[in-house]
Amino acid sequence: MEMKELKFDIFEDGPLVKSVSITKIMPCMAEEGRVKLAMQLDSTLDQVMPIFAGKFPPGKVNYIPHKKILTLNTHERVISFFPSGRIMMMNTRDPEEGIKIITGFMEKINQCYLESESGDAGEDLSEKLSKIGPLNIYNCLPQTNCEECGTATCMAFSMKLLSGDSTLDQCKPLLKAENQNKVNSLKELLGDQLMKNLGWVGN
Amino acid sequence: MSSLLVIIDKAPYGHENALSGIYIAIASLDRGMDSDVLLMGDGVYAAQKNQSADKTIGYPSVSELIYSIFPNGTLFVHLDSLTQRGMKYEDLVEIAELIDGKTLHELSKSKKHIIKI
Amino acid sequence: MRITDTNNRKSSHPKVMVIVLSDGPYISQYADIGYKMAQKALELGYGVKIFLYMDGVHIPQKDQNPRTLPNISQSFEELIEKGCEIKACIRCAAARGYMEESQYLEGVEITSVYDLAEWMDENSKVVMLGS
Amino acid sequence: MAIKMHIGFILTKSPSQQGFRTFIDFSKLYINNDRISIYLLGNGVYCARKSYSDPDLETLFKSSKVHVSGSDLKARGIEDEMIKEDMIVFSEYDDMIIDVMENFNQVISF
Repeated sequence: MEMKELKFDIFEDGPLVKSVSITKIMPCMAEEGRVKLAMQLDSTLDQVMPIFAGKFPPGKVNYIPHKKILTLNTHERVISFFPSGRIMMMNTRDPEEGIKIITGFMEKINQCYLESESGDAGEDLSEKLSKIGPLNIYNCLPQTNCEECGTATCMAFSMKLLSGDSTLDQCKPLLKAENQNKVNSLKELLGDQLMKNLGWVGN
Repeated sequence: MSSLLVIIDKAPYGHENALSGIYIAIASLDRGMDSDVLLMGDGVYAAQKNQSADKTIGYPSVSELIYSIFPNGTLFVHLDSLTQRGMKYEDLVEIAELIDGKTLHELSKSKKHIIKI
Repeated sequence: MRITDTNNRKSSHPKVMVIVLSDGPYISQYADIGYKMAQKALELGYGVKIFLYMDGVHIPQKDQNPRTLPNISQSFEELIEKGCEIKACIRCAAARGYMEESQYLEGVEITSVYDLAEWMDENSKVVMLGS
Repeated sequence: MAIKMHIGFILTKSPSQQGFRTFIDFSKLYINNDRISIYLLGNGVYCARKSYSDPDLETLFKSSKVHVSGSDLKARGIEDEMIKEDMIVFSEYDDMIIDVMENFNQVISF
């Protein structure tokens, strides 16, 4: 169990987070040979958490607003971010892999920090995220099952949207004028910010 | 699916129980059980944040280990036990959820197994 | 309720009583209470599994010779003969110097707490005994 | 409202032992909600003494079926007339095991 802290300096001049430490390495019995990593960032995340939570496909996010705890289902594992700057990463090959993955998130966190500082953070999506399901999205799609997006049905497509495996611009019919009302209802449901996150490029 | 509630009512470090109770919770969660940990009585001290047992007395820090049950398992802290000890929600590790008697009754009734360690 | 003969073999009864012991022998009455429960449950035809946790790992140590108290290891030997499964937590056992199963009564396994987790299924009832 | 269930408690602690308070606070939750059976073993039998009274314990006992281990009572010099009303003294573990395995929806030991 005993180990001394492993500190990794990632972004020398990162506006918010610069380094991350691995505070504990535990066996992850869920999968043989994998480990569970406890990590600690060099800064708290209270301020950026709501924005950070909005940066991911809703289907991959589990956010507890009153605690500001973000749990992501990504990279074939569960990763939890805590406002104190603590991170728990399950099902990880080794510390190196963990750090590689976390570096990407630290970059995102720093971006979110800049946004929140410059005030153009946009709306707080954290409340919204939990409420949007595939059916809500499906209802706003053309529902023609045209397969132009490469997915058999519009229902399957809306699920892929939420999981981040498809983007809105792949739905060609949406760009047609006669479907403007669909686009509007989508915007109503998601808001511009999420529309952008889900890959909407039209207007 | 089987389910479990582990009740810890002893303070950490003075006894091995808190640590051992958390290990049972972690193991059952890893095995896909719907498990949670409940801290009652002196057990609530296990949720005190900023413990540093590893660096001081060389014991694995319970407040560190307890994070391993998150997010699949919940760390419940018995509200009355907490207030009796003059502690506040802010004193606790982030994953701690306060629970009152009525909610606890519902929770415990939903469990197949309950062990007090 | 089905009664099956459990002598000299692992019980096939679907319902299992899991007893977790966390005290060492003699320091408290728990090892004895656990033994009495296990013995009766076996007699009634239930499956019985005992998990030794924390100081409980001292219980099945060989060559115990309590001058004034009932000999726990003899009681547990009898349980094993009657088909009771007994496992000791490896973390607790190693910490207390039990690295070899040969230090224990024959039939006692040193395994991890994951085995206890697997015992706590839909068909079992768990009784935890300790200070 | 959740369904009524039959909960079994096994108490092995005397009132001043660690764990007794947890037992009282936890068992409280089930009073007036569920059917409660209690088995007093080991030092738990001291709770059966007339001479000991704790308001919480009395309330709990009133709404429960309480069994006491006869051998543990005698071992501690507690005669039948020294224990509280409506306690079921048992000598063999049969009923307890069958309750645990067949009749209790949940069993919790303190």
